[in-house]
This record gives sequence, structure tokens and C-alpha cells, in this order.
Amino acid sequence: MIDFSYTIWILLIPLIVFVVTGLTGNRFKPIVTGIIGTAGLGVVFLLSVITAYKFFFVLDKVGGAFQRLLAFNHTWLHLTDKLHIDIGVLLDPISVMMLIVISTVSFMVHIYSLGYMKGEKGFARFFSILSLFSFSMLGLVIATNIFQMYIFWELVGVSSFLLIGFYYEKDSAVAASKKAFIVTRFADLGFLIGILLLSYTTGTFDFITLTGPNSPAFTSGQGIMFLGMSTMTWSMLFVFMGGAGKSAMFPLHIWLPDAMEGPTPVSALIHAATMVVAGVYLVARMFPIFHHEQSALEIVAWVGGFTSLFAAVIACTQYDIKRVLAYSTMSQIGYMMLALGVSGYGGEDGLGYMASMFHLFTHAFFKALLFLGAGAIIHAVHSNYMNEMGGLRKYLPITHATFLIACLAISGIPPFAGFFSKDEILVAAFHHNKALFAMEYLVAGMTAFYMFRLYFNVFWGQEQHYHHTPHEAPVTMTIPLIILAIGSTFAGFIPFTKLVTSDSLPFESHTEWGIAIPSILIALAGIGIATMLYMKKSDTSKKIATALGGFYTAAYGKFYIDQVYLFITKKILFNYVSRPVAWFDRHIVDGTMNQFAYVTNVVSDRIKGFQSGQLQQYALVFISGVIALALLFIYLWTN
Amino acid sequence: MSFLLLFIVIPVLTVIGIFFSRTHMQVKWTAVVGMSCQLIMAGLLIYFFLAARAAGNTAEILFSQDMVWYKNLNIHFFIGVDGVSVAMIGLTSIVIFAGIFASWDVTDLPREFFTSLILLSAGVFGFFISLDLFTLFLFYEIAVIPMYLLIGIWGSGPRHYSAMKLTLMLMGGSALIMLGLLGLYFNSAPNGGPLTFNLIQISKVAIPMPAQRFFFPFLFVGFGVLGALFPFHTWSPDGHASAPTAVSMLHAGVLMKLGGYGCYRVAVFLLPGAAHEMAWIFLILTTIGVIYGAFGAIWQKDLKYINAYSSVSHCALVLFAVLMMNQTAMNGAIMQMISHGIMTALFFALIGMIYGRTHTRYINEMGGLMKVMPFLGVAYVIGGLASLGLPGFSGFVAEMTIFVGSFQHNDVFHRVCTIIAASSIVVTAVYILRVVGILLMGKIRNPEFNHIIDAKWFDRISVVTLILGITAIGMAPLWLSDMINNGLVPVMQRILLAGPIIH
Amino acid sequence: MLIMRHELLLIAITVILLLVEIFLPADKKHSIITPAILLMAVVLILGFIPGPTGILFGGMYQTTALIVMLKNILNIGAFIVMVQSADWLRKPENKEKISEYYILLLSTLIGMQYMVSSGDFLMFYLGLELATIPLAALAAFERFKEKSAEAGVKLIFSSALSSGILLYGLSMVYGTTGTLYFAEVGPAFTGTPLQVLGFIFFFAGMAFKISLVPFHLWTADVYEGAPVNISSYLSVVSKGAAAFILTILLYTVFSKIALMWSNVLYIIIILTITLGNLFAIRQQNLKRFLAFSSIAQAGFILLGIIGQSQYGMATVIYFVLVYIFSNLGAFGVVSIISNRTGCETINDYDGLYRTNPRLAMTMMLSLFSLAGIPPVAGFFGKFFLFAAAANHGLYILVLIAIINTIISLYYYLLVIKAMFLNRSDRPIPKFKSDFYTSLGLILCLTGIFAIGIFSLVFEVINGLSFGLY
Amino acid sequence: MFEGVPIHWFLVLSTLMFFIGIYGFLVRKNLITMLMSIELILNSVCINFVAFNKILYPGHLEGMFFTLFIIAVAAAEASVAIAIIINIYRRLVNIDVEKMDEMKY
Repeated sequence: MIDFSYTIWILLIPLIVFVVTGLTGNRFKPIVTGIIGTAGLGVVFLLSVITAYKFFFVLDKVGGAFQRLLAFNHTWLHLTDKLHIDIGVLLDPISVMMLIVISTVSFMVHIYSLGYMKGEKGFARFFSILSLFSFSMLGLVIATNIFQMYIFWELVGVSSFLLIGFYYEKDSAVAASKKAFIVTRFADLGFLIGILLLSYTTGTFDFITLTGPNSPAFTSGQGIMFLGMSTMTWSMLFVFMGGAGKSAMFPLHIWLPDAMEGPTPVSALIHAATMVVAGVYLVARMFPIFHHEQSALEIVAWVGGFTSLFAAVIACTQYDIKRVLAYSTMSQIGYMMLALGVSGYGGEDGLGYMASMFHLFTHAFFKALLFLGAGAIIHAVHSNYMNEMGGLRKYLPITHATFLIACLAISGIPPFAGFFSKDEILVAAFHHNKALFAMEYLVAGMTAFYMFRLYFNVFWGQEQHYHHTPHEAPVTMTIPLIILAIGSTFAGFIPFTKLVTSDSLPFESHTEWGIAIPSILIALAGIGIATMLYMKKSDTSKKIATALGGFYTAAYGKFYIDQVYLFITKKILFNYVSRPVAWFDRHIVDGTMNQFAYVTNVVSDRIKGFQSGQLQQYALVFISGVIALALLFIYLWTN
Repeated sequence: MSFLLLFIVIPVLTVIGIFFSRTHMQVKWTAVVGMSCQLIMAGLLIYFFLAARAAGNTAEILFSQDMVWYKNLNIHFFIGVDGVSVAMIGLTSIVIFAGIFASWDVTDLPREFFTSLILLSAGVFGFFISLDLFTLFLFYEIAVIPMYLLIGIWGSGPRHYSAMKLTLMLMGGSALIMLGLLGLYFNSAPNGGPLTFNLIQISKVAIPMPAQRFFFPFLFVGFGVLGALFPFHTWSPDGHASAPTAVSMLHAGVLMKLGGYGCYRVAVFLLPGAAHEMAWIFLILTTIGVIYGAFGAIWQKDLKYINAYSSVSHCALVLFAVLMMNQTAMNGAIMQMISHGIMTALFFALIGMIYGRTHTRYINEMGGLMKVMPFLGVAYVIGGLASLGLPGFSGFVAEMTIFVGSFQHNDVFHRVCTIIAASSIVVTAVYILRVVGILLMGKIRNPEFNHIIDAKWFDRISVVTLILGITAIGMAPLWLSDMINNGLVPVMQRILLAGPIIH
Repeated sequence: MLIMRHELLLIAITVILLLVEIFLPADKKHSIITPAILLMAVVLILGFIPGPTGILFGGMYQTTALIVMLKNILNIGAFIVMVQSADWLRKPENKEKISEYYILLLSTLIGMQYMVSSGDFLMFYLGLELATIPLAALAAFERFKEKSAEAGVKLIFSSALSSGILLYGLSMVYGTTGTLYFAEVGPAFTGTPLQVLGFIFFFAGMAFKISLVPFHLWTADVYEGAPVNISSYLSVVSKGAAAFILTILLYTVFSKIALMWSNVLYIIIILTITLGNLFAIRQQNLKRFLAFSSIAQAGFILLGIIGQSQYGMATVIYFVLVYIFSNLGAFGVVSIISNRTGCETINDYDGLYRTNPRLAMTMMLSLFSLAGIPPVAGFFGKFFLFAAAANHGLYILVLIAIINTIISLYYYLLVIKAMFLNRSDRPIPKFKSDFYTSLGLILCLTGIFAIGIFSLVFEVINGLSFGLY
Repeated sequence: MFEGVPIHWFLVLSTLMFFIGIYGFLVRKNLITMLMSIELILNSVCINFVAFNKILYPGHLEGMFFTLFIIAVAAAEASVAIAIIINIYRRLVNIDVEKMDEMKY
């Protein structure tokens, strides 16, 4: 038995770094903070790797399955006699896998930022918040119970908020950060309600109990029906709502594209590799229950599938390279969700689950790579718009090469990482639901198309005139690119079926060429179209766009989801709820209170004539008072 | 002699000291010394209390002392603390300490200002330690009255109007309370024996149901007025907007808690039967209050109004939780009181400091302040995050406890109320971020703001104290919640005896 | 002989003052002030010495420990008034009337004491008149002020009318019971219609003295017109005496029809408190203001009476005691300011605190005490009164009364607002108050604080009082 | 004299006087006449007392004494009242009660 209790330091180190750098931020030179942060993450990276090694290869299995063990657990707050919130470290295949992903990407991004953010004011702030994010994200994945997950879920959200709003003097950035936080917050409300329902029905927050073989979730909360679904289904749906919010699933996706206002490394880390997959991770974490509530799982599948298609369509029309990448992220996460949605539980049936985790893993590499590459490009040409670029391949060789690898990887061209994971997903989908399967084929093609549209527009085409000749990024930025490129090339060969499976029992994987080859062909086709349209500058694309007409504009306008939201929030909530409430409070509620005072004064003014100063009138009142008393007594007398 | 008496004696001594001190500086420093003593005392109290509990002292009330005052009415001067009141005392001492520093630059009649401020705090301390309903009420009014002078003399805006309105509404509340207390007193011995104001003794007897039904509304509404129970909250926006910084801090931070504490300690604790019957009415009101305050805050332009409305929302949550009448929710209520107390005090302190620098409280006249006053800016963001219930700050702990607690009711009505109330966390996020966005971020609109100086040392002391308070509770809530739980035990026993079992 | 020591002492000093008045040369008149006050102080102190109690003149005159205490309370009030009026008497236009003032004042006091300790309606009537008629003279004391004369007229005429009606009532009582001795009227007073009619007339007369609505209309005008110290004397001492004797009579002589008079009181309380407050809200002249507030206070006093228990009577006496100190505190401030500056309206008091902090503070505390705000004694007084009424189960009445305290608080706060919150371009100038004024105010303040904090006072009172049952 | 005169006659008489007095007090504008009407009231009271004493309770003399005292007190009252009236007359050269409304409301 190996002692894993040191893993708590994976959590503590970033926290300490954050606190230290946060408090002393402007005392030292900015670079010092950067170094501290990066070093801290380096240590975390090492620890995670060691942990992963020990966990997968040293730690002996129980009945062939990887154990899930509480490396550390400490009660944080007692709620009811049954419920209590713990803070701890839960190690099982997916959490360890996530540790690797997060620490790697985060480490890379730290190094990259040392170069990218150089000279920015707020450099120190950037790094301290970055380590806050790493802390929260790590805490999220190693959560031992759903409430700890919720806690760090919120923290992730706020650090994302702070990073998106990093350039806080840019109004667009501020707006974007607000949007991101509020939308996810709204989703989190669902998550919270889900937790409340779940914890009330099952009487526990603990993952091991909840997702164990004989979880109370399977037995309790089944009977009660509301809108034709059991309590447990509802709670799962609410939980999924939270996941959908973080993972930018339709219709809660609107914040992700705007989130690109943040510095590019942030987009790479948070909005491509780690935070946005938290939703997927959540579903995977709760998978046994989801699997038990098939109707919920069905919804997960369809939402994922639709989002992937939806995002892909939009991605084809955007010009801001970061937005293209953002939409592609959405679409890829859609893949993962779908994979979970179509998965079964245990052994071969768990293929989708495995595939989803696999894709999450590989996607982290190539998407981070893409973003960092985009960062390098932007760094070089100081523009986000691909139609202001072109022919950059001779200026930025390394970026070009790595970017190309990434594009191939995401398009699912063997032998790059994306191919394997995506193939598994397609297989899973094929076995489960043909419609979704077809949809995903289409999406695969579109993915290839828009990625290469981007690629050609940036690196080929004819040169634009840049106000200064673009130059390759500094070494601090290229090294991460290279490392990630290596990752996204070879990550595909990791035998995931042996490591991360739904019931942590390894099973044999086999590429179903019957499904793989067509997908490759489709991808190639997509690439081909892109090549034809964009390799040389030609106006064919314009023609097609005009041919598509309304659909194109709709897609270009992101199908006007933002406008809908804007209408609901600004118009309905602000004007038709909040304003009336404010008015009501001032005029009705407050008015009534003031009325009391007013009436009192008026009355006291009305009756002043009573005191006329006339002695005889006083006497009259006196006498009548006596008479009135007499009458009163007679009245009392008679009854 | 129980050392709890010091909590009243120290303020009085401080006031005397202020009376005899000559210069403004002396006045301030006397106040600082006195209130630091209070803070230390509170720390010691918490320590001794936990120590005593750890030593296995399971008495319901610790450090109690009982002196007969009015023999023939059986009025006693009976003081003592349980877990809850210890927590509240801690809160009070923190806030008043920060308040002294936050009002460092009062120039007009500083002697009178600090005197009234400290008298107010004395009243609050007395309220929290007294277990005899008569003295409880006495201290309650002592705590309320100085507000009039504090707002009226040192306030801003329509201060006379606000001061009058606030005082009259709160006194109206206390009038209802007085009637309720008399009712309790004359029903305190249903089966013979001497009548009593003694809270603990009354909590041992079963008050006849008709009396409960009659007096519960008086007590609950009476305290609810101070606890900003919808629709009796309207003194709060005006009052807070007009009050000087420290007063807003103390008022929203501590005084409004008197209401919540009273509802919990007197209304629900002593009249549980009626509470069970009538809870639903007030639950509806508080649920409205929670969401209503939040929405009201969205539209405001004045920083203090925004915060006042958010206070309405948060305090409504306190009463909401109290009415849920189960251990977890009540625990949450107390925590929410403490958390909101410190948090809102922080807010008002910051608003005061910002106002002192920009001379406006209208958010759309400001912008980009983060650039020129990073310390205050960051503090404001922290406050905001705490207020929208971010983990790691006290707000989260409190709200989660409340929601989990109130979700233990397995019926649609409570569920719906809970979910509506919970949805306030989103609305809160909306208005907090709106303010933060407009106020701190973006470009500086008014060029004069470019040469604003950041917080001075006394500002920093008060802000840091409060932030420490929030984070300390937010990071390690266990000791606090256990302490409160321990104080809640007798309350829960009585409630469970009285009505349908809620687990 | 010692049984009626209070009256005898007072008569003694009255006579002394008369003689001095005769032999004192005209230019030395003002030097009488100090000895007069000293004498009164002596009387006051002697009054507290426990002495025999009992019955004189075959029951026409009686004292009990309770009545002795009541007399002492009245002495306290009169003493404070005398101290406070020193400053006013020094004014040149009053120079040659100083001793008259004292003699009149003391004779009214004697009247009240006889009234309080009367055992017979004849004695009671004599005391009443002795207490009333000189007051009219006092009200008209400032001969050169038209208002003062008007006040005198209003007081003497309405009091004459009321005493006429009271007597008519008494005649009926006599006619139906055949006796005037309390001890014998009580059993015979079974509540036949004629008796009740008599009682009503009698009650109206008493209600006039303690100015209950609707028999209160003279109050405001007389208070406004009369010299401030007389107004304060009227508002506390004579009202107090009347309240005492009314309580005693209701609890002893008229105890058989308690049910009926409690019903009447119920309505009169509501009327008195509400109307008193409503009128007080819109007053500008402070004397008028205090007049109406004192009407409302009278209503509160009745709350104790309606309690109908020993505790109820105790609260009445206790509250009157508290009320003496509070109201005299307020009136003291008003009187000194009106003497020094002639300012009597609330607006004149703007920014008073910044020029005369001590006076403003005293005023505020007195007003708080009147409004029933802790920690000053008024709070305890009010609370106990409400408790007394609640004890009788009259929660609705108590609620109405409590709501009225909020209104009263509102107008008291108006004065405090003027003194503390408002700024004035020409505030009342800073002036130094002489020994007697400060002495008077200090006495009031100590009273206001001490009576509340030290429960002993109330316990003594409660020990001596008696109830219906 | 008055032998056999039933008590009602006295009572009726006194009542009449009483209300006449009150009426006079309410309507006459001259202070002196108002004072006289008060005297009427008091006298009606006196009649009551005497009549009650003489007819109902001939045993002792309380009523009589009371009457005597009332007369004396009424005299004192009247004297003070008249003194004040004179003062009023000095101030505003008439004694019309309606003129005395300087203080009101």
C-alpha cells in the first residue's frame, strides 16, 4: 500500500503561491512573481506525474480494477447529521488522468506566458490569478465529494472571471467577464439544486458511495415522479445543467466566444484545455448514476451532439481566429459529451466513456497547442482577424509546423492523437445511435474544413502588408509549442482502454477500420475543400457564402443566440422586473409608510378648530362630555 | 461577578473617558483603546467558551449571572451566553472596532459622535448577553435610539427625514415587541407560580396555544422590522443611504442582526407552536424579500442604496432560515447573520472611503477606480465576491448551510421557496458584477479621479480587520458552526417538542 | 397633632413668609428667595421623617403611610418648582411680588395635601378649592401680560364651572347615601342611577383637574399664558395630586361600580392619549407643546388606574413621580430660556446644543424620559403602566397606547431635532445659568436617572399601595 | 315652613337653576354675568344639599355645613375671579369673553 497523502500538496502549493504572490504582488519585480508561479506549477507537474506513475503502474489492482482511494480527507463543515462537506483528495483513473492534463497544460501555459505577457502591466496579477486557477481546477478534479467539487467549481468560475477581465480597462473585456460569470453562475444554480436534490434523496455527498456498485442513488428517489421523471433523473439533469454551463453546451454556450477577450494563454488553459471540460469530467464522475438514469443520459448525448454540429457550423464562418478556435472547442466538447451520452457501463459497453476521456486528454494537447500557436501569431501580427493575415509560414516556421500538426490532430488524421480518440467516439456512437453517428461524421468533415480554412488563411494566401515584419516568438513561447506538438502527435498511442474505463477494468481496444476509414476520407475531403478555397486567395468562398445566403449570415451572426439572451436579460429582467420592483419599493411600500405620517399630520391639522380659544366653547365641550358620559353609562346600564 | 458584565462596563467607561478627553485625537484614541479591549474581550470569551465546552461543561448557559432587579415584577438582571450569543458578540466587537477606524476623519462634534456610537454598541452587547426579556428589550431600545442623532447630525442627503423615518419605524417595531413581551410575561406561568421575564425559564414552560397565536405575530413582526422583513424594510435604504459610514456599518452589520436574533431567540424559541402554524405566512414574505431585495438592488444608481437592498435580501434570508426551524437552517441563519454583518460592514466602510475620495456615490459618475485605488478596489471586489457567496468567504458557508437545511423539508411549498431563494445567488451576482464593472473597471471617466490617493492607514486597518473576519470564517467554518450548533440544541428540542418533527 | 404635620409645617412657613413680607423693606424683597427655598427644603426633609398616622376630626382627615408618601412626592415637586422659579422671580417686574408668589404657591400645596388626605367629601372639596383658586391668581401673576390675564380668566372660570358640576355630583351622592364620609359612602354606594349620575358629575370635575379629554381644553391656553413655572406646577404637582386622590377614591369609594368606571376610563384613555398627541404634533410654542404632551401623559396615568390592582396603583404613583422629574426638567429648561431670551417656540431652539450643550442635554433626557426611552426613568414608568393594564388583560388598549408612544416620540424628536440637528444663523446666545437653575436641573436629572435604575423606589411604593381586590 | 313639601320640588328647582346657570355660562358674553351663572349653579347645589339634609337625613347637619362652606368658597372664588376680570379690563378695555382668544389651536 502506497501512501498518497502527499497529494494534498498538489492542492496546497498553488494556493500558497497564490496567497504569497497575491499579497506581495507589487512588492517584487513582476518577473519574480512569474518565476515563483511557474516553479510552483513545475513542482505540481512533477508530483502529478509521480502520482500517475505510482497509481497506474505501482499500485496493485483489486480484482483487476484500479482502486479508487481517498488519499486525504478532512471534514470541513457539518451540515445535517448525515451530510457533511469534506475537503480531500480522491484518486481514481480519471482524476489522475485529469491531474496530468491540468498540470501539464498549466505548466506549459505558465512558461509560455513568461514570454507572452512580458511587459504587460499586471504581470504579477496575471500569474497569481493563474495559480489561483490551477489550485481551483486541481481541487475540482480530485474532489472526494460533490460539494467539494461545487466549491472548487465556483472558484474556477471566479478565476476565469478575473482572467477574462484581465484587461479591465477594455469595456469589451469587462462585459465578457461579466457574461461568463453570470451565465456559468446561472448554470451553477442548476448544479446546486441538483446537489440538494441528490443529497437529500441519497443522504450523502460522497462520490465513492454515490458511484459505488450499490449506490443509494440507484435505489432511492426512483418512485417519485414529476413531469414524468423521477427525482433522481431530475437531480441528474440539474447537475448536467451545471456541467453544460461550464462546458459551454448549447444553449449555455454564449459566454465562451466572448471569453476570448482574455489573454491568449488564458484561453488556451482555461477555455480550451481544462475548465471547459469540467462539465464532461462532472458527467464522467457521476457516470454510474447517469447510466442508471438513461433518460438523462439520452439528453446528455443529444445536447452534446447538437452542440458539436451547431458550433462547427458557426466556426466555418468566423474570421477572428480565436473565435474559430473557441467554436471548435465547443464542438469538440460536444463530441465528448456525446461520447458519454452514448456510452454504456462496464467493459466493452463502456467504450464511449473511455473514448470521451481519451478525447478529452488528446484534445487538451492539441487545442492548447492551437491556442498557443494562435497566441504566437497574434503576438507577431497584432491582429485577431485571419483576413488581415496570410503567408506567415516563412516568418513563423516553428509556429507554422506545430500549428499544422495540431490541425491534423484535430481533424482526425492518423497517426495524430485526434484520430484515435475521435474514432473511438464514432464507434461508440455507431453502436448506440445511427443518427448521432451520421451527425458526427458531418462534424468531423466540417472540423477539418474550418481548421484548414484557418490554417491556409493564416499561413498561406498572399501576404498582407504588416506595419512591421512579423518575427518568430521568443523561446519561452516556442518550447511549450514544441512540447505540446509532441504531445498531440503521440498522445494517441496511449492505451487508454487499459487505464481509464467506466468501471476501471481494462479491456482490449481495436480500431474498427470500417468506421475509421470513411471518417478519414471525410476529413481529407474537408481539408481538400479548404485547400481549394483558401490556399490561393480566391473569391469562390465569397460566392458560396452568398449562395448560402440567409443561412450563412445567420451562422455568421452565431444564430443570434446572444441577441435572444440580451433581450431576456436587458429587456425582460432589467426593464420589466427590476425597474418595477425598484419603483414599487419607493412608491408603494415606502409610500404607504410615509402615508401614515402624512395622514397623522393632516388629521392633527383638521382637528385644530376644536381648540378655538373660546372659553364658552370649552365649556360647551365640557358639558357635552358630561352628557356623553351619562349616555354611555345608561348604555352600559341597559346591558 | 460574571466577566460578561465587562462588555457593558467597558463601553460605559470608554464613554466617560471620551467625556473627559480634551482634543479630537484623545477622543479617537480613547475610543480605539476601549473598542480594542472589547475585541480582545470577545476573543477571550470565544476562547473561554470553547474551552469550557471542551472541558465538558454542558450547561445551557455559560458565565451566567442572575441579580434581582425589580423584585415584585420578578425582573432580574440575568446575563449569560450560549454558542449563538458568543458568535454574535464576536461579530459586534469586530464591526465596532472597524467602525471606529472607518470614522477616523469625523471632524464635526467628534466627542458626541463617538459617544453615541459606543453607546449604541453598548446597547447591542447588552442585548446579546441579557437573558431576561426586560433587560433584553431595554438594551434593544438603547441600541436603536442613538441612531437618530448619529444619522441626523452626521448623516448626508435627506438625513433628517431618514433619521426620523428610521427611528419611528424601528420604535414602532419595538412597540409591537413590548406588547409581545408583556404577553409572554403574563403567560409565563400557565400552571401557577410566579410570572417571569426569564428567557430560560419561559423556554421550559409550554405557553398555551391561544396566547402563542396572539403574540407570535407581534414578536416576529416587531423584531422583523429591524430584521428588514418585507414589507417593513423601507427604513433601511433611506437610513443607510443617509447614515455616516461607521453608522451604516454598525447598523447594517450589527443592529439589523438584533432583529434576526430576536426572531430566533424570542419569537420562534419561546412560541414554537405558533411558529409552526404561522411560519408559512412569513416564509412567503421572506422569500419575496430575498428575491425582491436582490432585484431592487439591480436598478439602483447609488452605491449605498445598492448595498442597502442587498442587505434587505440577505437579512430576509436570515429570517427565511429561522422560519425553516431545523437545526441546519437555523445554524445557517446565525452564520448568515455573522457573515452578512462583517461583509456589509466592509461594503459600507469601502463605500464611505470611496465617497470620501470621489465625493459621489453614483456609480455612473465613477469608473476605472481600480487603477487609482487598487487597495480599495481589490477590497471591494473581495467584498463583492463574498457577498455573491463565493467559496472561501463566509457568505458561501452560510448560504449553503441555509439551503441544505431548508431543503430538508420534503414538501413542495418549502422546496419552491428554497429554490426561489436560492436563485437569488444569480441575481446577486448580476448586481455585484454590475457595480464592480462600472465602478472599478473600464476607463476613468472623471479626470479629477486621477489624483485620488489610496487608502490611508486607518482605512486599511478597518478594511483588513473585516476581510480577515470574512475569510477566517469562510476558510475554516467548522469551529463556528459547531459552536452555534451547540447553542441551538435546546432551541431545537423545544421546537421539536412543539410541532411536527422536522429532521 | 403630628398626624397632619405636613400641612402644619407648610402653614407654618406660609405664615412666616407672610410676616417677613410685612416687615421686609420694599428694596430687600428679593432677599426672601433663599430663605423661602431653605424653609421649603426643611419641610421637605422633615416630611420624610416617619411619624404617626391616623384619623382626625372624626374621620374627615386621615393619613396613612401611603398618603404621607404622596404628600412627600408633592412636596418634592413643589420644592423643585420653587427652586426653578428663583431665576424668574429675580426679574425686576416681579420684585415686589416675590413673597406673594410663595404664599400662593404654598397655599395651593396645602390645599392639595388636605385634598389627598381627606376622609370626607367636605374636606376634599375644601382642599380642591384651596388648591385651585390661588392657582388662578398665580396664572394671572404677570399682570402686565395680556396672555397671563387671559390664562387666569380661563382657569378660574372653567375651574369654577367644573367644581360646580363636581359639587352637583356630590350633592347627589349625598342625597343617595346620606353621608359624606368616604368610609361610609363606600359601602352605601351600590350604583343606583342617581348615584351613577352623581359619580359622572364628580368624575368630570376630577377629569378637569387632571385634564382628560374632553375636559382638557383649558389646559393648553392656561399653560401658554401662565408664567412657565406656574405651568410646570400645574402640569405636575396639581395634576399629580388630583390623580392620586382620584385613584384612591376610585379604589375605595367607588369600588362597587369598578366595572362601569373601568369601561369609561377605557374610552377616555384612548381619547386622551390620541387627541393629546395629535394636538401636540403641530405645536410651535413649547409651553403649549408640553401642555398637550402632559395631556397625553395623563392618559397614560389612567392606564395604571384601569389596572385595578395594587400593582396598578403603585405604577400610577411611580409614574407620577417619574413624570414630575421629567416634566420639571423640560419645563426648567424652557423657563430659563424664556426668562433669559424670551424665546418660547421650537424654531428658536435651533442649534441650541452648539451654544448651550448642558441645557440641550437636559432637555433631551427629559424628553426621552417623557417618551419612555431607556435608560431614563420614563421607560420604566411607561413599561410598568402597560404591564399594569396588560395584567388586567387589556392588550388592545395597551397596543393603542403603545402606538401612541410612537407618535409622542415623533414630536419629542422634533424638539431634539431642533436642538441637535438644525443649524441656526442666530442661535440662542450662550449664557450661564445661575445656582438655583442648575440646582433644579440637576435635581431633575438625578431623579430621572436614579428612579429608574434603583428599583427600591418602586418597591417601596408598591409596598404601600393597595388595589381593588 | 316648607313642611310637607315633597323633595321633588326642591330637586326640580335646583335642577332648573343648575341648567339655567349652565345655559347662562354658555351664552352670556359678559364675564360678570358668566360669574353670576356660576353662582346659580353653586346655589342649586346648595339647595340640593339643604333639601337632602332637611328632608332625607334630618339626623345630622353635614348638608348644612357643606352649604355654608360652599357659600364661603364661592365668595372667595368670585373675589379672585373679579380681581382677574379687573385686570383684564385694564388690558383690553372690555370684558367680553369672546375677545379673549389670543391663544388658540
